[in-house]
Parts: sequence; C-alpha cells; structure tokens
Amino acid sequence: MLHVELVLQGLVNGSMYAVIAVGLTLVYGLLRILHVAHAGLFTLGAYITVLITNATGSLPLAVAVSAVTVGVAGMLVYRLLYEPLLDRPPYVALIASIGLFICMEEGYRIVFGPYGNSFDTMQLTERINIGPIGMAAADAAMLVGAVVLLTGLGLLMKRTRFGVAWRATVTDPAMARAFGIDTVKVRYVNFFIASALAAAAGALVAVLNNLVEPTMGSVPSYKSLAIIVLGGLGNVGGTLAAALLLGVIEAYGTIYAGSFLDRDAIAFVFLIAVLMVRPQGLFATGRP
Amino acid sequence: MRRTLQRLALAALWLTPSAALAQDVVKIGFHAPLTGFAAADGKSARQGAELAVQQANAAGGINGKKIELVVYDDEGKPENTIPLANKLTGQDKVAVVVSGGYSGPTRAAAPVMQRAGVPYLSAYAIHPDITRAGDFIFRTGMMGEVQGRAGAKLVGELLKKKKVVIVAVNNDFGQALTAGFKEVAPKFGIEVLKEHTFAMPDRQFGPLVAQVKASAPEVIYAPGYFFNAGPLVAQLRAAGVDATIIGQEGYDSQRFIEIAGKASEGVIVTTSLDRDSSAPATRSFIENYEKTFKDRVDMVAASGNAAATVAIEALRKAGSTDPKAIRDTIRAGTFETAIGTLSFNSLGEVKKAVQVQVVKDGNFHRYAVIDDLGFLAPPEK
Amino acid sequence: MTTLLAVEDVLVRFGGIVALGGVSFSLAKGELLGLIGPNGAGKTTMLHTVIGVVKPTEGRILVADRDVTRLAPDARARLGVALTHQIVRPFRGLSVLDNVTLAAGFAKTTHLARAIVSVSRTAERARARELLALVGIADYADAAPGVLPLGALKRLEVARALAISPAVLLLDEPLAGLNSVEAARLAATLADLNASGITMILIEHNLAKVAEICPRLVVLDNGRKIADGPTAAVLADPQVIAAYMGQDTSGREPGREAAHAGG
Amino acid sequence: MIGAYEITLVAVVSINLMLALGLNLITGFCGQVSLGHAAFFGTGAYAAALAAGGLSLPVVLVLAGLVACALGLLVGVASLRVREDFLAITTMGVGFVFLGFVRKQGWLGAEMGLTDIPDHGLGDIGFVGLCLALVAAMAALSWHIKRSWMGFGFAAVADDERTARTLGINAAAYKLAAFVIGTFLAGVAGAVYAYFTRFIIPSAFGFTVSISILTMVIVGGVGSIWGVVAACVVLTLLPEFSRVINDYKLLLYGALIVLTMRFAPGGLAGLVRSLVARRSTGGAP
Repeated sequence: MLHVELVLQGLVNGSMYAVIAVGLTLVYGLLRILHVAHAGLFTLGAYITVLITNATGSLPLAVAVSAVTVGVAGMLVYRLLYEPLLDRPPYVALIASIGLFICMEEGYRIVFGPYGNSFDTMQLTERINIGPIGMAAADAAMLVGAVVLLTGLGLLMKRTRFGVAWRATVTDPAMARAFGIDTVKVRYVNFFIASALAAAAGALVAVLNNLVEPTMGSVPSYKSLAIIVLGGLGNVGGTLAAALLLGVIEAYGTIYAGSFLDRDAIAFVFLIAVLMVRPQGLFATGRP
Repeated sequence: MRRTLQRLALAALWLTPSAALAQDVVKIGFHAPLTGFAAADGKSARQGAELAVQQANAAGGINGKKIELVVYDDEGKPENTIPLANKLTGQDKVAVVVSGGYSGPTRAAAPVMQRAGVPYLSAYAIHPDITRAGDFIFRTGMMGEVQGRAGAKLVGELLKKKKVVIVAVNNDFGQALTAGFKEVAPKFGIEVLKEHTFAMPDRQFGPLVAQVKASAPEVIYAPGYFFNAGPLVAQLRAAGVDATIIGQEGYDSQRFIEIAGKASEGVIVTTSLDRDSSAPATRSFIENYEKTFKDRVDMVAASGNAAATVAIEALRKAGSTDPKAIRDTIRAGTFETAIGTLSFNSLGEVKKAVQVQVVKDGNFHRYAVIDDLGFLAPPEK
Repeated sequence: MTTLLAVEDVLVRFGGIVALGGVSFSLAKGELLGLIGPNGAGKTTMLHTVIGVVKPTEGRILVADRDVTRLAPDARARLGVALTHQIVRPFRGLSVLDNVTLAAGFAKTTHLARAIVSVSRTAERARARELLALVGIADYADAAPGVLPLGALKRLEVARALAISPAVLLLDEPLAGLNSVEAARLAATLADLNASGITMILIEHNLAKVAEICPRLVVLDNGRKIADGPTAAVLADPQVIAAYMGQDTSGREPGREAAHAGG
Repeated sequence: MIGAYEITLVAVVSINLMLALGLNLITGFCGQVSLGHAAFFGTGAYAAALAAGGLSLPVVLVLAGLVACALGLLVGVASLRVREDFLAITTMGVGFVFLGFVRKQGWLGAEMGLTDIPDHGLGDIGFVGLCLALVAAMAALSWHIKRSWMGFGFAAVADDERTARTLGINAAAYKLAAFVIGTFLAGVAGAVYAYFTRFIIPSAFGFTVSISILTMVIVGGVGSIWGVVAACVVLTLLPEFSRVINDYKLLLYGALIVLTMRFAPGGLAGLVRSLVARRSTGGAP
C-alpha cells in the first residue's frame, strides 16, 4: 500500500520534472545551450496563470494566455540573448542565462512581492479514489497533464513537418538548410514550444501547491539540468524516462535515506553513479 | 562607432560609485534578508520595525530627536553580515541594532556588536549561540529549543495525545525545534513514531504524506515556514490524514491560511503573537500595521516590531545613547510590546509566555497560553 | 630491416558497424607506405587506431616490438608516433607559432613536475620557426589559425606533427586542399623527410601522387586489407581496381586510368 | 580612514578572490567547467573548523587545502569519465552531495553548524594582511603557471583535448593537476573563511556560491588573471556599494552579468582588449 503510493507520488513529481525538463532538452538538442532561465519562464507561467485566473475566474483561459505569453517571451530570450552568442563557447550562454534567471527572480519579487500568490479559490481540491488507492485531484491533473502534453509533443515531433524539420536541424543544420528547411524558424518555434511547456508546468505546479513564488524556479533550474544530462542531453525520450525515474528515486530516498542525505543529494548521488558507468547518460545523446 | 559606445557604456557601468548621507538623529541599525529565499520574512520584519520607528517619531521621537532606521540587506549570508555589522557600528554610528534576520547572519553579527559595544536585539533568530556572544546581545524572540519544549507541552498536556510523527524543515530552525520537542517529550509520555525532514524549497510532500499516513499518528509536529506548511497541510488533508497538526511561529502568517485553504482549519501553532490579545501594545500594532501596509500581520512583523520597540524604549528610558546605559536599561527593564510583556535573563534571553493559536474560520485565534516560565526558561549561560 | 610498426589483426567496431575487420600489416624503419582505398574504407580509422584515439575491439598495435594497444595517445606520441589530421585541428586559441612550439616542447610537457618549473620557450620557438619555414608557412607564424587558408592549415598540421620528432609519421591526406604547386612542394618535403629517416604512412586520394611518392601500398576496402605490396603490382591488382570501380567489376583494365580514379 | 568595516570587506573580497583564482585554474586555464567549487571551499572550511582547536594557523591553512584537494583529486578522477556539459553537471552534483551529506552529519554540527572556532590571534590588521598575502601568493602562482609549460599544456587541453594528447600531452594528468591545485586554493579559502566568521553552517557553501564564483571567472574573461581579479572585486563589492538601492541590487547584479555576456562575451578582459584594439586601429570600421 505504502509502496503503491510512493511510486505514484514519485511519478507525480517525476511528471512535473518531465514537463519542465523536456523543454530544456529541446533547447539543448538544438543549440547546445544549458538554458537555466527556462526555470524563470516556468515561474512566469505560474504567475500569469494565477493572476489571470483570479482576474477572470477561468483557469483554462489563464493557462492558454500563460502558454502563449511565455512562449513569446521564450522566443524573445532566444532572439535577444542567445542568438548573438551561438558561436561563442557554451559557458558564455550559460552564464548569460544564469544572469537572466537572477534578473527574472528579482523582477518577480519586486513586481509581485516576496510573499507569493495563491488562487482566490483553490483549484481541484477533490479527492479521486480508485479502489483502495486515492489521490488528490491536483496530483491526478499533474499526471494527466504531463501525459497529454508529452504525447502531444511526441505526435508533433513524429507526425508533422515541423517535427521532421526539427530533427533534421538537430542532426545536421547545414544539411537541413540544403534541403530547404528554414532552420532559423525552427529555432523560434522550438523556443516557443519549450517555453509554452514551461508555462504549462508552471500552471500545473501552481494548482498543485496553490502557491506561486518568485523563487519557485530555483529547484527546477538545477534539477532539470540533472535530468536532461541523465537522459542523455538532447534526447527527448531519455529525458522523460530520467524525469520519472528520478521522481520515484527521490520518493523512496526521502523516506528511506532521508536520515543521512537530503533529497537533492539523493538525486545527485544517483546522477553521478549513472554518469560514472555511462558517461553519456542513461540514453544515447540526440546528436553524434 | 555604436559598438564602441556600447562597450564604453558597459565599461562605465562597471565603475559606478556610491554615496551616503549623515544626519543628526538617533540611529537604529537594522538588517534582514531583503533579497533571496527569505525575502518574505525580511520584508515583514522590516515593515514591523519601520512601523515602530514611525510611531515613535510621530510621538515626538526620543527626547526630541528623530529616530532613523538604517536598513541593510544581509541576503541571509553570514560572511556578508560581518562587514555590514561593522558598517553599522563604525560608519553609521548607530545606537542600537535590531536583527530581522535568520540565525546565520545574526550569529555572524553578534560578536561584532559585542566587540563594538553596541546593544543588539535579535527579533526571531533561534540559534542558541547568538546571545552567548556577550552581554550586549539580547533576543526578543523564542529560542528554538524553548519553542520545541512548548510544542511538546501542548501535545502532551493540553491535547493529551501520545503518538507523534515529526516532519521538520531541514535547517537550523527545524533541527532546534525538533531537539527541544524530543528533549521533553518523554516527560509527557509522548512517543515519537517517526522523524522526517524536508528541504526549505520543497512544496510537494507526496512521499512524506504517504509515509505519515502509514504511521497513523495522533499528532503531526511539523516545524517549517508558511510556504512549506501551506502545501504540506493541504496535501496531508487531501490524502485523508486527519491527525492534529502542530505548527510553530513559521506558520504564523495569513499566507499559510490562504495557501492551505480549508485544510488549515484546526491547525494549532506555537507563536509569539496573540491575535485575540486585549493588551494595548498588541492591539495598536495589529491595527496600525494593517492600516499602514494594507496587509495582514504575521509573527515576523510582530517580532521585528517588538525588537524595535524594545530598542526605542531602552533609548528613551536610558535618556542617552551611551551603549552601556542602554544595555543596562534593557537588562533591567520590562517592555510592553506587540508580542507581550518582555524581560530578559542574565544571558539576554527573553522571558515571556508562548502563545498557542488555532486556525478557525480563516483566522488565527487564541487557543491557549503557555506561561509556565519555569518550564520555558531559556538557559542562563 | 627492423620492423618499426606492426598492426596485427586489428578489428574496430563502432556500435554495430565494423570499421576495420581484422587488418594486419607491418612497416620497416624508414619506409614510406601509402594507405589507399575508396571512401569509407577505414583508412582514417586505421591511423586513429595506430595513434590510439580509437581503441581496437580486437588485435594489437606494436611500435618497435612494444605492445602499445593499451597505451593512451599521449604515451604513443612520446614513443614517436605523430598524426596529422585530415580535417585540420589547430589549437584555435594559440598562434600558429605557439601551435608548433607546444609540440616542440614535448620533453617539457611530458612530466608535470618539469612543466611547472619550465618557463623558457626560446629553444622550442626557434625549432618551431624552422619547421614552419620547412613547410613554407613561416610568414603566418604570429597569426591566429582562424585567419589561415586551408592549405596553410594543412601544412601547419605537418609542422606540428614533425615538432614531436616522430619516428613514425601518420599523414591523413596532407596534400588535399593544396594547389598543385603547394602540393608538389609539400610532397617533395615529405620525401626528403622520409629520406632523412622518418618512417611514414600516407593517406592520399590522388593515386598518381601516391604512385609517385610511395614505393609500397596497402589497400583497404570496407575495412579489410585487399592488397599489400610494391606500388606497381598493387595498382595492377584486379581486386584493387574492382574496389575503386565500385560495383562495376567488369572493368579489369589495369594501369593508369584506374590510378586516376581516386582524383 | 581604515575601519573595521573596510578591513572585513577586504577579507570578504579576498576569500572570493582565492576561490575565483582557484576556479580560474580549473575552468579558465584548463577549460574544465565546474559548477561545484563551493564543495571544496566548504571542505576546507569544515576541515579548518575541526582542526583549528588543536593546530596552529599555518598548519590549519595547509591542512584545509590538502583535505580539499584530496576531494578535488577524487572529483578530478571522476571528471576524466565525463566531458564538457556532462562534467559541468557532475561537478554541480558533487556540490549538492557535499551539502546534503554535511547537513545530516551530527559530528559536523548538521544544520546548526560548527561553532567556537578559535581566534586567529593576528588582530584585524594582521588577519587582513594574511588575506592579502595569500591572494598575492595565489595570483603569483597563477601567473607563474600561466607562463610555464604547464600553463601551455593547460591551454592546449582546454582548446582541443584530443589533439593535445596526440602531441604527447597527458591530458588526464593535466586535468587532475588543475583540479588538485585549484581545489587546494579553495580549501585554503575555506580555512580563511572559518577563521573569519568563526562559525560555519552548511548553507554558506551552497550552489549559489559555486555559481557566483564561476560567474566571476567567466565575466572576468576566461583565463585572464587580472580580468578575473577585477570581476571578482567589482561583483563582490557591487551589492555593498548599491545598498542605497537595496531592493534593486540583485537585479543590477544580474543585469550586469547579462549585459557583459551579451555585449562582451570575452568578459572584462575581452572588453578591454577590444577597446584597446579599436583605439590602436583608429576607431570603428
């Protein structure tokens, strides 16, 4: 019974990681940038969701507005910050991204205040019972939301022209251009999708915790880096598996290893152990 | 050319200087985490202290002199607080300093204050070492262990429950409260079934909740802050755990009730602020705070206010800015503050009752007062 | 004649692909061996296995009768194995001169303790200038590699490899990308160096050039050695011609046309 | 006038300089991006806090350095397995594991930290003199290494590890050397920190410390000693000088980093180089 719940809760956490980290891996796969500020976009998505829901009373509307706004914000980040730095060593973009993330966190604190915000009326407070196993509706929403979003992303990547263009650009940008693929457009769309996913993750977390705060991106900012590395940098499927696996490991670790290591340390012990055995992550990298 | 200008502008930005002003006033130094992970508490503490200063100035200041609160951001970092403390004592020449910060920065500043001979009041930091720095150092808030003991007394004596699971935030606050609770738990026949910790940034407690549920305790003793406690309490209740939840002063914010919603009903906390108090100092603080800042009071604001009030009152009673006179005034005096009547023991630890509040109809209300000062007595050295 | 380099049954697998399927050959001191074969035959992989950046799945590499299969590239370099890259890899953060100077200081960089106490670069700089002059790019000495034309970078590769005073020099298409005058000059330089005692393996697509410089050839096709012997005999080998003609095995015409097929 | 404020400020800057110079050896000279420098800083601090009671100050400084570089050697060996971004994230993991371990160790004071670290006995001026002497020694060491053949080898490994190896440079040994020397400096910095604050808590050695040190190195201009020193001094003092705008100072800090990376990706050193080059070639194109 306990184990069923631990696995379930691990998957809930893992699917939150997955939705954030998949966006990050999309960016990494295409541009090899460790996009720390992704976590800042996640926070922005959460704030917009709460503020618009409180103003209009409609959560779905708020999520839609949030996804579009944050998607555009992500494209702006690419255009204004990363594009000019693409031919620089990768740490330049990394530090720029960290600087931007600091600015975003501080901006949210100054604009929205340090106390955090909540929904005026709590969302999804019901409890769902399936046989002896019960879970909060918000947890279920997290799971279902992640499945829907990631399936959608999977279909987009496999079945659409954008997906083909994206994969071609990842594999060999010069070759993709030679085949008439607009690789610049691919990058913009890529940032839009990745950032919209971050916004969706932010919305789901806002519902889950009934709390959005300026610093809510700090844990995802580094945890999701660990996940995309674990999944084999740039590998979308690997990221998904790594996120879920880490969620479950953390769930067990918190209970059974909590007396000598904290949750982050448990996650990173696992990460380091994996990398010592498989230096390329659990799954092969998306690029050669 | 534009490129060059851009670069020159950037170079200039690297050389930005600064300026400072001085006035003929009585200065009270203040530091708190205004940025970073603890910025919420920093803001509350600052507003509480500012309110005390505003009210004192409106009432004519201290012996005709206006009070100026010199506010610095300690960012929650001990090493940054050392220069800052030296600046307050050396450059700003403050008469008294109030810490609205956590234990790390306050521990770092205390020896500096002691050496400079400037009275220092810690509003709500819990680490025992703070007051051990010397005779100029005081604490107006509860030591962590003391509050932990109060928690055990609440569980064992007032609620008459035995089976407890502890779920504590993984920092000095959580560790100190847990230690205090466990120290006296046997005296009340309390059995600690399991002990868990979570990290300060954690907001999702699914695995812990599942484990707590499996342990089936009567009481959950859960030291943490409102931003942990809100989601934790909501998730416990959502999972069908109906054990009594005991929180502490970290919960004491309206934000806790907003986050946890209906789940917060019935949660009992040990804290410093009594919302239903009829004491004029408390009533006046609550009303003025909510009027001035258009926000609800919390424990941190009340503590910041109380520490600043002690500082101002001591300055007034001492009738001078001689630090020794101020120190002796604090040591000997009794002070009416937002968190009750305060006096200090030989170590500079506060002697005061612990307020027990319960969440009812979306507000904190008085549940009990633990005023067995013998039981609560902080160490004398 | 003493054997300087021996490759024994070397098998290299990348994932599921067999890049080299059990290749053996040996090289006597002072030899100049041409390593040829169609695109994808495994020539570059062969050289990378000899220098050690690729580890063979099976087989052995011996340098002067010493088994070096388990040695890292730097250890092999210290035994006198040097490589020039087909796709140039200059240190882009160092000047052209420093690229060669660094290599010339291999005696100082070998031991960390010696490296940290050694500061003077005078002797190595002088040696580097000689080598740059030898390959004909002395004018570029103080430039950053980024501004050099490909031909000059190719020659920088050779100068840098020579700087470690190699016993065996592995040349991966050093002449590609050079115009005919440059190529002829560099080819002549290489022949002189060989005459001075440096053993060499040369990968080259232009079979006419190969025939001109190399007395002996090894031919790889699909990761297997299909011929090994004196140049004229190898180029006349029907199997070699077939390999170069691809699927079309009907053209059994030996001689010069086939020799030009590599372009 | 030099008061306690200035003296303690110099100490804070010095500690950061020691950390930045150490990381500059690893990341700047040898090209191994590390996001876990605070772990070695913390190791040195804890070692010093435990040893300071019984040993003299010079011994404690060296011991702290040695303990930190023992961990550095371990991480360095691990770093040989992973490259580039994988390495960066592995070192980040080392930082978190260090912190998560220390937080739960009763003998290290867990969350309450270690306290009662004895006075260094040098007096304020003496202590700041020690700090400056250590910084000067570390800067001189960096300068020497950069000029030496070891620095030459570092540059090659940073530039193209594989090619460096084909030229006889034992890249693994060089990387280990960079880790060992760099983490030794971090350990010494940790000891100085312990003597400075006289108590230590785990959160002083967290991820944000690693990040801010790396930021100093990159913003200063990778590998440039004076650039890293300048960036370290300015970035450490910036919040101090911008106390007037308390509420916006971290925003300013972040903005300065973003703008520097965006318009001068070579960092301060690159910025100055390009301004000088522009001047000598007579203005803009």
